[in-house]
Amino acid sequence: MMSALAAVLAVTAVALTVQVAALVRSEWADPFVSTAPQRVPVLGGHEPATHAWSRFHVRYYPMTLVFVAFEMEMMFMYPWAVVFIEEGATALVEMGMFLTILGVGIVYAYKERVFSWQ
Amino acid sequence: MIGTIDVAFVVFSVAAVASGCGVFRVDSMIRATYLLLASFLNVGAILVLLLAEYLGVALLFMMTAEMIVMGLFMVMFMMNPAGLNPMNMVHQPRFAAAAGVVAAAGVAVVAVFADFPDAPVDAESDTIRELGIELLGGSMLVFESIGVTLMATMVCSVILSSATGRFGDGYEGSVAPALEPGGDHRPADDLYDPDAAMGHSMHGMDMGGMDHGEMDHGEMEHDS
Amino acid sequence: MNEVEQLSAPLAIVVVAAVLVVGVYVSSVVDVVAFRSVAGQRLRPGSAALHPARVARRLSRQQSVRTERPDMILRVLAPAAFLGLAAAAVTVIPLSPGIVVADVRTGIVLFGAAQALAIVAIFFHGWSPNSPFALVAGYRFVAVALSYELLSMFVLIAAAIPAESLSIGAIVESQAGLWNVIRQPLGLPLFLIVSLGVTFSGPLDLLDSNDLAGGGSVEDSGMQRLAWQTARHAMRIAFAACTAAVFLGGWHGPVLPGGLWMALKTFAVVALLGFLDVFVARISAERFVRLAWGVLLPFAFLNLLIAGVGAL
Amino acid sequence: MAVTPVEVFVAAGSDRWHDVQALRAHELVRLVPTPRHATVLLVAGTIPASAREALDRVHDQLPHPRAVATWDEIVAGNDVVDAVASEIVGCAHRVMADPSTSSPGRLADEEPNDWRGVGPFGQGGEGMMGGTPYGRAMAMTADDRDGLSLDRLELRLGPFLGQLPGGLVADVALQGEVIQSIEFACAGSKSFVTADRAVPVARRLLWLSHALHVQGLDAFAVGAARLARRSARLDDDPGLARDFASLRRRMRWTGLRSALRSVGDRDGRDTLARWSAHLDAIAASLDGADSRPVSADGSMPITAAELAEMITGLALTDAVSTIIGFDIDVPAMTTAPVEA
Repeated sequence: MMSALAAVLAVTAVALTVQVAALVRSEWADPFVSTAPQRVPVLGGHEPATHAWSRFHVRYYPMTLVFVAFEMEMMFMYPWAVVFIEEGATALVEMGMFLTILGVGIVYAYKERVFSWQ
Repeated sequence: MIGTIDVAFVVFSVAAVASGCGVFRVDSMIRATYLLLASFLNVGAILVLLLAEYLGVALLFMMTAEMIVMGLFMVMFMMNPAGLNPMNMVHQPRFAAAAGVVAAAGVAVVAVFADFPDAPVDAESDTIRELGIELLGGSMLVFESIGVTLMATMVCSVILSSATGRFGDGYEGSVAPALEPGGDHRPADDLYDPDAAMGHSMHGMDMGGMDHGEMDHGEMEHDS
Repeated sequence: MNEVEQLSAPLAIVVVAAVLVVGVYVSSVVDVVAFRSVAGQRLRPGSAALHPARVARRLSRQQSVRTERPDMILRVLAPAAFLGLAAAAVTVIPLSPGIVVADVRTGIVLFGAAQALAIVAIFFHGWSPNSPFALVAGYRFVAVALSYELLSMFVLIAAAIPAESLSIGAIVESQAGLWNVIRQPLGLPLFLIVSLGVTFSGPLDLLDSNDLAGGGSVEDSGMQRLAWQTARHAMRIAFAACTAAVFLGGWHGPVLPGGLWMALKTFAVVALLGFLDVFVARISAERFVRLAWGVLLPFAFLNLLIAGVGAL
Repeated sequence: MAVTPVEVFVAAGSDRWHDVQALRAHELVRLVPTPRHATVLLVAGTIPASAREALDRVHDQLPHPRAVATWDEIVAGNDVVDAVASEIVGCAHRVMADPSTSSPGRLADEEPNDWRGVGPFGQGGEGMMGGTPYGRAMAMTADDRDGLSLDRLELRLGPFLGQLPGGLVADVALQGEVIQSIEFACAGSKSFVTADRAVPVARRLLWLSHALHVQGLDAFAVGAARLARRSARLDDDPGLARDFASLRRRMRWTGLRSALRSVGDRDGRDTLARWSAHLDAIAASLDGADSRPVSADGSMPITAAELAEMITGLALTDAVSTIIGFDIDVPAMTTAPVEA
């Protein structure tokens, strides 16, 4: 198990490093320097008055909260799937109940138009 | 004798602590959020080293999703979210440092003096399966009540956060809370802060920004 | 069950590198072929085959323009992490009988974690240039991503039920008799939607899209653009391979050797994703979020029920 | 010779903007949505003095090596699109062979605000939100319809933007991705109408080509541009109506209808209805072989103020779809004084 996960880590690290190296090298070796007008963000010709980074109004923020609550439940589903065949109908009924309870929450959220932009 | 696992443990631990410290050193909310995530990822790796494979990998998964959501709110509600002007991310530093030292000392005492059960896990045992059987058997009631709790969480978060709903605008018919306990409710107009809004929108395209710059720096410190 | 031998780390790196280099190249050629055939332009096989190499050569010599006060660390990290996560996702997928780069018991959880971290990498790509269009694109991608994330988890969990394991190798084994595409018919279309989302293509082309002048890539030029496109194609390969393994029986198949079957099935999914990218119009993020929670999530529940009842 | 298409960013005045879309049909040229992706900047049509600085900025935004081609300076033979395409390919090859000939920057290399060494941290900012850190101010809050006072990005979009008609300039205030206010600033005139007058079918097909590009259907945009080029040739092309019908049939399978439905509703008509009106007008004109100019029955004329009112409160993407749904005529740019 450890060696498998070590392989995952090694592969990820190598891919990441190769890409970082390529990008850093191109930054350094770039014969052209970005001038001030060149650096202006693309808006079709005009300059922005301000930096783009700002307190960005996330129009779907209630959805993210429902997502966090719903996603927690997934952690129980993975072990459940593994023992499903072993436990048979018990597993089906228990998870059915669990998901029905959560489903009520989703239906409520949908009814309250949480998934539309605020 | 020091094995690969021990080396890996030290590396991940140091990385977890270092990125945890980084959270309070950087100015950008996005960097702070994802340094916290980096810290969690290293903790997940440590859990895997402790043979809690499922728990460790699941931690990566869960914490990533959670930190994405946290990042959205951090940027939305914090002034200067990208840290273009340097700022102090630490709130009540002396008290925080003292609390941190006490907590760390407590954990260290437990780690050194507690009598831990000696029940090594067999690396080949199928912990996921055992977890599933426990979930559907002995801990069934706990599992189902978590379902109810999560549903309550969803309903509450919707009630508290959603500005619109089945019955229209969430502010319709609302009254603003009183300014002091037992006082009168303020009129519904107070839900918005028209003065603040007017003041800002008057800047228009020229974005003076100077009067905001005069705000007391100390007042604007935030914790993260 | 086949005996799976763990590859050593250097060999693992070589295998994944080979899969990704070939895969990314083929996926880029598929894009050219899909575009030209849908556009009704003449297809010249030689030209299409050399197209990615020519583009790479040109972009590697182009200037990488810096924007005003970008977050340079995140700007470099975004494509690098995206590629790294694609590579991580490939490791847990069995490539042929007995060969999986890393036979992790928590395969689908690890795959899901890579997918979740990919959202972070993509958000960095939108955030880091400090440019309005890129910022808007990055944020709306997160809305879409959080919505397809649940679908992905449900669909993979349903596939784990008959396998009695979270390892993708075991999921492939469990399809010896009947493939999941028949056993759980809703799984494949839902997972294809997820794949389109992760590679922001076709109907979910909400990141690097034309309506925002290139969206998250609006400020990318030269090596930056090349790196991002490479990572995107690598992610497409990872998801195509996962689709092939989880729904299309992986290396199961008559006559031909298992590895070849896996390659063929992966290629078929890559081609399908490439054509959908060209052929389907973008829908708005808000519509997709409503669709995902209101329609697709109930379908994912139903898929789980079908999988469960079928396994009893 | 098998080559990859040259990536071109178009900076077109409103008088040439439709014509330029015909380049989408050309195999050796690819119109890209942002100057950062382009090797060649194609300048086309009349650029008024008021847009001169914007043009120079877009020019400077192209990465090196870069070249400039000017549509109106190209001596065309039979087919202007072919002539322009070969000029573009030619200058792209020249500049890539010798990057030292890359077109130099036009605007002075000056920061928007002096920031180096200014302020307590030397980055030009002061306090939390003040000053001009790294040359620009920070966005400030403004009230929003849902009561959250969050930052407002005030942007001037256009006149040379891939997704909007050439010459269209819009002052937009964004909170999140939702448009809080928008004002169209077509130099001089405050109102414009959509092309409700009779226009040649080729122009409508060119509109379609661009509109398909914006909706993410670049391959279909090639097909529409090719039909436009065929219809612009004088000789009668009997297969044109059939090929257009075939393109329209294939468009039905792209999910475009569900993407456009109920976007930009006004008087019971949405963007899908406007598209249908355009497509019907094209089909009608191609069927009746002699009446080439088409009047867009059903596509209502609209003023800038009305359009602005329509798209206030929409997400940016829906706003772009709505604007594109009208085949907007941006005449003001060409009526403004032209720089010699």
